[in-house]
Amino acid sequence: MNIKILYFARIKESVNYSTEDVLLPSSVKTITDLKDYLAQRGDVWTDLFSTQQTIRAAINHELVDNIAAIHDGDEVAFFPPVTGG
Amino acid sequence: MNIKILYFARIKESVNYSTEDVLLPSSVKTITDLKDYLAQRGDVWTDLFSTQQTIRAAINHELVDNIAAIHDGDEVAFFPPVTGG
Amino acid sequence: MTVRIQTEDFDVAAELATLKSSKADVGAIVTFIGMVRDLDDGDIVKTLTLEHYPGMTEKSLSAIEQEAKSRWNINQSLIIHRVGALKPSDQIVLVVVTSPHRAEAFAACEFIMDYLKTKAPFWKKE
Amino acid sequence: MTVRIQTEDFDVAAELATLKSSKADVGAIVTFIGMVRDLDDGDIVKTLTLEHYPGMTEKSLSAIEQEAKSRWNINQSLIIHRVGALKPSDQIVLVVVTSPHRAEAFAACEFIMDYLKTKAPFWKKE
Repeated sequence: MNIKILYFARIKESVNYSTEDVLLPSSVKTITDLKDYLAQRGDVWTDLFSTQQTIRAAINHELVDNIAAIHDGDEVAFFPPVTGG
Repeated sequence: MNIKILYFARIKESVNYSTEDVLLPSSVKTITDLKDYLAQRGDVWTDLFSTQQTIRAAINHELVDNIAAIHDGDEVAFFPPVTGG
Repeated sequence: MTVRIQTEDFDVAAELATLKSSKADVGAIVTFIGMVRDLDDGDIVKTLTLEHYPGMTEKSLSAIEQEAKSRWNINQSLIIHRVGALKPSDQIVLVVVTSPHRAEAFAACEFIMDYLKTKAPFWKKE
Repeated sequence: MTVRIQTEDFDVAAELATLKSSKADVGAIVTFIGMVRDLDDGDIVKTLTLEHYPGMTEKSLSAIEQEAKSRWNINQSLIIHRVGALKPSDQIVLVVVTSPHRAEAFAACEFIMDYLKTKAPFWKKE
């Protein structure tokens, strides 16, 4: 399936871009799967997505946890804990 | 002893004045004693001070309860529950 | 730590500007404005009169502020309470608390209002 | 029920005046103003940049307001959050809640701030 991925704050700065369109293999079904998939890119990706770093995820503008399912056409965002206010 | 008594809000309106200087008999030692003393004046005084109506008291600008002791020269105030804000 | 009792209205923006001009490390400002609710049963707009106990009022409000300052880390506080004739939707009371932290500003401001409502010698007469 | 995300500063007095002009039976207005704390370690005054997730930000803040409205009896609410470059003592966020009752106004305003701090997609970068 095709999804769009957005990165924010220090995650954006680490991977060095803010958005990408990705064609995912059918084995990627959840946020956890997607993190594992991105971690395989090596270097900063591995550091960010395979460790126990706190990375929050949203699907279509809703905060979700790691077991959330991803569907074709979704907008998935990864970001550190929020610090507004 | 000599004290000054102040009345506020609906108590002031019932007794029809706001302040008086009173020479108390030595038997009046506490707020309860003073209420009983004032109740003996009859009419509205009895209605106000001998019933279970909620009347708050202050001595020298501090809220006190019925067992508080009164001393010569004190300013004692009687008023209904407060309703500011 | 300021307390004012006055018949005239207050200007929230001016009061906030004065508080903000301090050099303290303020992260949070919580403001409470109390207003006269609509007492209207029909077409007649009622007014109310606020009476107080001069001398005791200032003393009790200062005690409230001191108590709040002893409980929470607050930079500044301001209490303005009006007395005299008021009509529906008039401002009655302003409480402002500034603090480095929001939870303390909220707690102190609400504490001051609760305390004021139960301890400060004001009486409304419709 | 209003949410605004903006780079420019906000005018608390003007926002309060707009809210007060409503005909609702408001007895209490609780206002929270969040400000940039002094990040200064020495002589250099630091600035910070606030980034957000356009689209999700507005949606999450509206959801926060809806949740507050479902829990408490509130007349109106307003959330303004700034993004972009900010310096110490700049205003960051404004939350205003009006209600017939003070306890509900306090609870709803603090709830919105707590929720915003933990759920709304803003990030500060020094």
